[in-house]
Amino acid sequence: MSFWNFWTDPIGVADAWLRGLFAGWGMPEFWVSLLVSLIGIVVLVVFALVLDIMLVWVERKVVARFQGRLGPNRVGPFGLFQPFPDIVKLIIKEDITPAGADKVVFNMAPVISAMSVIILWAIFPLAARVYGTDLNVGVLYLIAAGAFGTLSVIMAGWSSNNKYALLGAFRSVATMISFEIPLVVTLLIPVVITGSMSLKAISEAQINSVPFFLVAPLAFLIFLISAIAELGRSPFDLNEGESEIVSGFHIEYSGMKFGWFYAGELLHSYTVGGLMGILFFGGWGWFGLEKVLPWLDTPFFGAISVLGKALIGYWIIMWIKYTVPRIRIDHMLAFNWKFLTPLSFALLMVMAVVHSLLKEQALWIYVPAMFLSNILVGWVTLEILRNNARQQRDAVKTPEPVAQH
Amino acid sequence: MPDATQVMFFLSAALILVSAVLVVTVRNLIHAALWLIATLFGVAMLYVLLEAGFLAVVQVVVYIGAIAIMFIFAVMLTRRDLLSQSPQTNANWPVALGVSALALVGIAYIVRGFVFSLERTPAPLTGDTLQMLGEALTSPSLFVLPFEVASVLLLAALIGSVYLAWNKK
Amino acid sequence: MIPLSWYLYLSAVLFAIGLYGVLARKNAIAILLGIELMLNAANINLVAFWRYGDPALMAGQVFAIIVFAVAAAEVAVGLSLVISIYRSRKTVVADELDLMKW
Amino acid sequence: MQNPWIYIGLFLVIGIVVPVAPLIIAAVIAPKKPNPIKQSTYECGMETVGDSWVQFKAQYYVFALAFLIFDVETVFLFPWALSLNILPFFVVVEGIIFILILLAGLVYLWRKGMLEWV
Repeated sequence: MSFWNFWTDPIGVADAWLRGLFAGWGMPEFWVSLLVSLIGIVVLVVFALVLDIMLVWVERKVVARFQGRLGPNRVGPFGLFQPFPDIVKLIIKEDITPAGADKVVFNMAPVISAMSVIILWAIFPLAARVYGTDLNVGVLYLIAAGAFGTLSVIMAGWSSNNKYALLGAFRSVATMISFEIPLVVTLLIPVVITGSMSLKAISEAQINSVPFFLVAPLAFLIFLISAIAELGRSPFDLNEGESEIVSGFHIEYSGMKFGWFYAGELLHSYTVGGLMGILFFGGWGWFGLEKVLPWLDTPFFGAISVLGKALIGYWIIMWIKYTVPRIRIDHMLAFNWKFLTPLSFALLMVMAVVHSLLKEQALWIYVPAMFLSNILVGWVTLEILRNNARQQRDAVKTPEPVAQH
Repeated sequence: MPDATQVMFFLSAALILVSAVLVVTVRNLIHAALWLIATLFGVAMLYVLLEAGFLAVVQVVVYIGAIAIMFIFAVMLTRRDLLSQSPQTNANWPVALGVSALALVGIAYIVRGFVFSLERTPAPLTGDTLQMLGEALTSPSLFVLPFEVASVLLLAALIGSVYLAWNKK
Repeated sequence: MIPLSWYLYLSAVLFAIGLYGVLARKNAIAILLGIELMLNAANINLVAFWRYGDPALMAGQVFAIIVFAVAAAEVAVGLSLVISIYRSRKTVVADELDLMKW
Repeated sequence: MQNPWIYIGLFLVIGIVVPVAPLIIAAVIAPKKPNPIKQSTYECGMETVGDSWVQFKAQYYVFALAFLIFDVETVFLFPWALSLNILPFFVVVEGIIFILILLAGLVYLWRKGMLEWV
């Protein structure tokens, strides 16, 4: 029966086995639990990084398809092993530190950038009993990790002693901090609905009722837009702006240090896709299918569900990136402060009111009411925008005929 | 032999004190701001030791994610004299050293003379402190007034500071 | 087990360092950095007293959050003042800002 | 692990060690042949003129200020959001008053044209 135990609770079985093993060696209790968690963390981080390596291939292959090219197709089947020579190249490449750079800060920036993404996986729930840890302030922890990302950008830009790098860093930070406000407010909405900040509790609440994209579709849309801006991906890739500032804050980086910025961005996009799955698409659930097919309700298939949702989210982010052109910085900041921020606060207020009025009601009243309140807020917003556009059109008078006299 | 929490306390205390001293002594102001971030992170570690996880995360979000970034922005906007090679302390820094040493001795004297026992063990936490915090902030018999007043304070700070920083032309 | 007095002494030292920064630094932004250290010292005390007093009373944590708001307001207004002065006088050295001496 | 914060602490340490390891390997095996041309600041092939510390628009700072204030506001809103499920309806009204007071600030900035990218 040991195999069946492993199938239903892999982490628990591995944990018990390792604990028994180390205790058999005569280790004290404290060191055993420390060592076991350390092994768990290393496995989790290595898993995330292997995923990251595969993401390089996915990204290159998908962008090639979007642009009508073949993409990597020489190394291995479908070019699947292409990332490995890439990594070897990055490691054996000469690392150039520009003259006048602040060396310590310059070298710390890529490490902090990678760290800010890797630590997100500490609270990433893959299944009911497969997760790093269940933090009761999980949602805020995500924002705190993002704070380190902002910090790394400004450190890289300042220490490079390069005008383009500094300009790119300023644009990047302006984007990241501006769009953090609607991001945080939409993160508040699942917290309002579940009354908990733990990602595991939020996933469980969705599995027991309905996925939150049915309860708060508008919140999901705002989250998607501001998360893309937070990632600095197109159409919000002002920090890169190849034609003006070449590649932004990491322009002076080469070799593996550049590699960490690149890998960090890919893993961050994928992780944000996963967070969309966890916060709005029911975490490790299969949209109620697991109630019909009980074998889907096992940790292995739960992890497949989360990672698959993450991949779909990642694909949507890539789709937007390779389709939409870049937005000018004044438009982008105006879009955030004059549209997204007021809209997200209005949505939060409406949803808080509807939620507290209807939280005792049955699911079939609660969910449609919440959904309709979202649609209502969206419709009012669209009406206001349409009115505004009409006024602007009327303000521009019809030009007088030139050949009047 | 110190136990694990004591070791953590010493580590974070060392981080806080060393980086705080560097904040007030290094010449390069960007470095001072980065050392401030190290200090703030150490304080967040202390909050974790005090079982105030919410405050630890908020410390990182507000101080490292916002306030430290503001300092770096401000240093970059007021460039030039910040990186001058001249000493960054004013003429009467020995007086300042004396005054702060005096303040330290005074506070330490007061702490020593506390009437209640300082060596008691903290009571174990019961219930969900996060939810208790939410209730305390919103219940009319407790702190709902400070909660709303904080909003007014932030409003005043927003309008005042943007008015000051805005380039009027 | 960590005695309460350790936290209080630590925060006293941090407060003294911050005070030194405020009094001895030339640059107005560096003075604000010192004030941040002092506010953090106060916050350590508040949270420590919450933990070692009655944890059912959330006053300590609520005050700590209010201190976060005060610190943010202080930084926002303080740095804006520095920038606005820099714009008109091209300096941020506190000693040279002697407009209001008399 | 009983205390999740021990786990988070370990994760932070691993999160630093893992990115550092390839950098150390690279530093050992990568060639090092620096010369002044190679190390000069990149500027599309031009010689750099003047300081890299260019003057920035103060507008960046205005947006950072607005961010700072709203960031602190959301910190207050998280405990409020957690208590909605267990407390009566007037708590929602308190939170809405809190949000509206701060949105008034945003409206003020908008009206005065301080959110424009001049």
